[in-house]
Amino acid sequence: MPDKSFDINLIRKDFPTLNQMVNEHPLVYLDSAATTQKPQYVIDKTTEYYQLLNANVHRGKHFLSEQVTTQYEQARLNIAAYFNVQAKEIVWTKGATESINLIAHGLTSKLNDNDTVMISPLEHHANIVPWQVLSQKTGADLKALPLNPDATFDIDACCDFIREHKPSVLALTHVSNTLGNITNIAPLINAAKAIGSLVVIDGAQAAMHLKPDLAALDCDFYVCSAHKMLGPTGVGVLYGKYSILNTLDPYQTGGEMIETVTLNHSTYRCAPAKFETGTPNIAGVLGFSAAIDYLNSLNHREICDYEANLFRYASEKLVRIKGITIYSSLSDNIGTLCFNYKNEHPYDLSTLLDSFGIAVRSGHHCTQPLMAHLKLNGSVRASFCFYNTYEDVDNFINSLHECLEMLD
Amino acid sequence: MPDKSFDINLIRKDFPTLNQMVNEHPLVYLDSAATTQKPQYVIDKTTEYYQLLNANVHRGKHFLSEQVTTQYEQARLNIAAYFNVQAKEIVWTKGATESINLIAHGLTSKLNDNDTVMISPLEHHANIVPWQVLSQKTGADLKALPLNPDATFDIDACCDFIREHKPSVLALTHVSNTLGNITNIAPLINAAKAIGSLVVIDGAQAAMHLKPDLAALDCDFYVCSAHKMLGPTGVGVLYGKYSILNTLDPYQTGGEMIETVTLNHSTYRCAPAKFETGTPNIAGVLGFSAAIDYLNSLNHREICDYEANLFRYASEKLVRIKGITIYSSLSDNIGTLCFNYKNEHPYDLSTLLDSFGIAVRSGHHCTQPLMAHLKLNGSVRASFCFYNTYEDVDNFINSLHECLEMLD
Amino acid sequence: MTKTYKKLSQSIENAATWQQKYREIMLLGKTLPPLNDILKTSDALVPGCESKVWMYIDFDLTENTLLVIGDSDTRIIKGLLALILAMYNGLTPQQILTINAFAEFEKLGLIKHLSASRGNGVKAMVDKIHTTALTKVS
Amino acid sequence: MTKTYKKLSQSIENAATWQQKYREIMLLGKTLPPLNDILKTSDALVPGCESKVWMYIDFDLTENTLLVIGDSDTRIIKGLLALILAMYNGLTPQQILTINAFAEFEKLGLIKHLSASRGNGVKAMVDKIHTTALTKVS
Ligand SMILES: Cc1ncc(COP(=O)(O)O)c(C=O)c1O
Ligand SMILES: Cc1ncc(COP(=O)(O)O)c(C=O)c1O
Repeated sequence: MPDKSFDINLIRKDFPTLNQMVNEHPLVYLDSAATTQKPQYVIDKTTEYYQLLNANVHRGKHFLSEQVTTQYEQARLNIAAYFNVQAKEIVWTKGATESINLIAHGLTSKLNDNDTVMISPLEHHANIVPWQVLSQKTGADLKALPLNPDATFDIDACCDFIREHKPSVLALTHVSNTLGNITNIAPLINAAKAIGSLVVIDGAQAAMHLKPDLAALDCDFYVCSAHKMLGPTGVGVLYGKYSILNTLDPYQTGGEMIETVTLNHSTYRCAPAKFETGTPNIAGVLGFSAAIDYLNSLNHREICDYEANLFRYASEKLVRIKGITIYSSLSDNIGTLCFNYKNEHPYDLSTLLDSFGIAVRSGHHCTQPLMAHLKLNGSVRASFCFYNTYEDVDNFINSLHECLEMLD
Repeated sequence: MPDKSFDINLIRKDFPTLNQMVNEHPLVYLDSAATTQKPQYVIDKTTEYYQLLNANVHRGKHFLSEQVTTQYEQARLNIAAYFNVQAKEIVWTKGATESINLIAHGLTSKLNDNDTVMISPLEHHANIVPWQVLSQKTGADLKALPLNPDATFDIDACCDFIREHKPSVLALTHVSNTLGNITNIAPLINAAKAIGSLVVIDGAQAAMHLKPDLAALDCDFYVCSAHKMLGPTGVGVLYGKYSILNTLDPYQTGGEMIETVTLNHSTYRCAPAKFETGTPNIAGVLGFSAAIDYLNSLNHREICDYEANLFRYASEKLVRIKGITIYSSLSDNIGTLCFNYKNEHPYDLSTLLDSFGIAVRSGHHCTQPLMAHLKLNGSVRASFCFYNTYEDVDNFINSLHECLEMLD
Repeated sequence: MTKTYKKLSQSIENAATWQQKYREIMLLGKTLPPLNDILKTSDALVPGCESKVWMYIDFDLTENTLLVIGDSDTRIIKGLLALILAMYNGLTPQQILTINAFAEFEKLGLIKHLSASRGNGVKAMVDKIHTTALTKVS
Repeated sequence: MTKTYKKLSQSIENAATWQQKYREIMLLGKTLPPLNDILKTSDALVPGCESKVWMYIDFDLTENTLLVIGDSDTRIIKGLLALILAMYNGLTPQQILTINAFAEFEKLGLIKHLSASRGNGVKAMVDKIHTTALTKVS
């Protein structure tokens, strides 16, 4: 794709879903933290696969299989380059959740009741429950980093906490899905690496907005989902530093991940093959690669600036509404506003907003421990992306005013 | 979709991939056992999702999320009806391989070294390795059913073998992916159920060609992959009898499959939710449902008859070629011809066939134990589907003649 | 269908916009007497919903009618509950089984609130009322 | 590039159809002396291929050249190996490093046989020759 400089009007045209009416209002999609919209380019690549290339990957030597395998491995190079790592360090999964499960499973035989696994109260359930299962299976202690009452971290205190409790595994989210807060993970990674911890970063929310340089971050694992990065559903990535990745026990077993199989014994291939069994989501992988192409065709700095300005514009308007409480940090945020209105139930607010074509989300956002920390039953979440406009913000705020009037 | 009676010329038009030239020859796609081609209808449904509906499923209350969740659950009903079972007995997975892994994992806490798990030498690696892992973890004995030298079963002897060894779990393929042979599983299921075994059927190859009535078959689990049933990649089904399905331990953990989460403890939902965590392959599920619609729009009896006739036509031609050895059973076959030519390496044969635009597969087909049983290093596999024509067969046989000439 | 229901539903059916519909629904919710806190037990809770919904079904032996009470912590769901209660309360099991809540909600343009995608408890409530009615008939 | 290679590759380059190409490749394979069975060890095997490929690399100290021998159980791969051997055998490590097998295969219309998607051992062989050459240079 040719490089494009950032022009929101051109960008909007790339996303067909955005140009529709909902409940007789133009759709204002503020649920990108749940899943992003897809550019036509990504949709076309998926269609192209099914129409022209459709064949299974690897081991086939016929023309279609050949073509699609080449593209499939090209996609791995493409994603690896995006994160500044090696292709063999990229494992295809069905999403961030599976990636974390794969790591936790792969570490099970390596931990025991002398070990500590450390998470934080900010995590998505996907970065909590697999570690609970690991801790149940191994006897390892599960500890959470301290979190300030406003759900921000005191990084120095956290570094001390890490040094004190010496976790064998530290699993942290790069960006909170509920709040949009960006955690300053570099010092935490350094503190953990210094004492020999394995560091797992949940990049589901961060991978697109922050385009992290994983070689520089020096974490051991990083996970993300294509569908939150303009890509298709049902595909994700597990990045693992090769030497460590390759030591994980295999996860799912079956075809392709094996070297030899007899009825009673099998030997496994090396990573990444060892973790990729069964027919993969080929259309998904090619679509994901197209999404990366699309992101690469934009200037990442420009996207960040636009998103930051849009977020400032939105948060300044929201802050001014009496009765609104915002839980998101307004600095270091990818563009998510988490809030409530007085004692109103977030369900009512999101339902009323929907009647104006404003798509936001309400509930616990798969972060019940964070809700408990904030003493909330739930919240409304409006999450922005670079394809949103200032007009979207205005529509959102105006509709919100009308909803609040209905509730008062 | 309106009902259509079977007209191969109309059918061909529905499959865009088939209408292309490969190496200057019209493509003859004989690799449907690896993955089937997709009708335009399925491709359009996937595109429609991304262009119009794209949103995450469940818990969202806004318009898009609502629409897509309804369609997503409708898809479950659709697949359930295809197999004559209940919607809540259908778990979405990423494919047959994951489905089997899920079952084997879910049974791990229920078996010990007094148990026997029984498979057969005919199985795909996906229906072998997960059971090896289960047997390693639990100490359960892994046994294989006896297989005739020609890779067919003596059903009576197998029933006796089952009664003798009393497996706790019997995991069998409905149709061999390498040979296309249909196993008469009904008596085996009955024998196993009579002694209280759990029966798992690998329906990856059978689900489309045979449209099995799972209520009638009375197996406990049945697995398949959408991409082998005209559907998208990255999605599959695990059917489980509800009372048994619900007792399996959860597999992957994370969002949506939980009821409550605190930092140290989680409670899980009931099946199927308990097994479905993370953002699913939504486009895949909707596309799968479209594939079922497409299959339902055809007359299954007519498809079977056409496939049977085409197979007879092809096998009669192949049988007559001197030096060809066929390993597939020529009766009770879904339409797969597994063969070799003299002592030639199957790799050479499939590569030469490809130069004529004939897409077949060579190798061990992820069935190394079956290859060992047949004393082969590999074989060529030509697998037919109802979208293949008699002309495809002629092209295949003519090109094969030319290839053999090149080798002689 | 009870008279009350007919009256209540009229206002929703007549609402021209979604906003007016929700306004009517929320007003309806306000007419529903709140459940005493001691009755808001986890047993009475419809599980798996973002909004909390509690419900009880009683059978009046002398009148041979069902009595349903319920509450919710959200205004919109509470309004929908009020509608459901008006639809069914005081009817005999036989009468209840003739009612198709889906068709009614369809008519009011509220069908999505009863659809499979909404884990909001309203559908679960309707299902439970019908199941209970069924046991009383047979 | 050796003279032998130039001669051999000519016939493949000139082949008009895939069938002719494969005919030439298989003929080439027949010229390659078979590896003695005792040399077909699992150590010499390139792993993960459908076709079996064995290879050995020797370094001739006096001549400062590499000597590669190899074999395969398939005709087509064996022919490709013959081509590779002709491309590299008898060259000094320095000369070897100037050769781009991919470009050569591209020219012959055989690039797909060296692509990532082919786990056929030819690519692994080329990679190993270059790696060995590199160690001799530095
Ligand atoms: C009989 C059989 N079982 C299992 C599988 C695995 O299916 P998937 O690769 O879609 O997970 C296959 C696919 O090749 C198969 O043919
Ligand atoms: C921070 C975070 N982690 C993990 C996940 C799980 O991602 P997926 O549902 O794509 O597996 C999400 C998605 O909501 C998320 O936001």
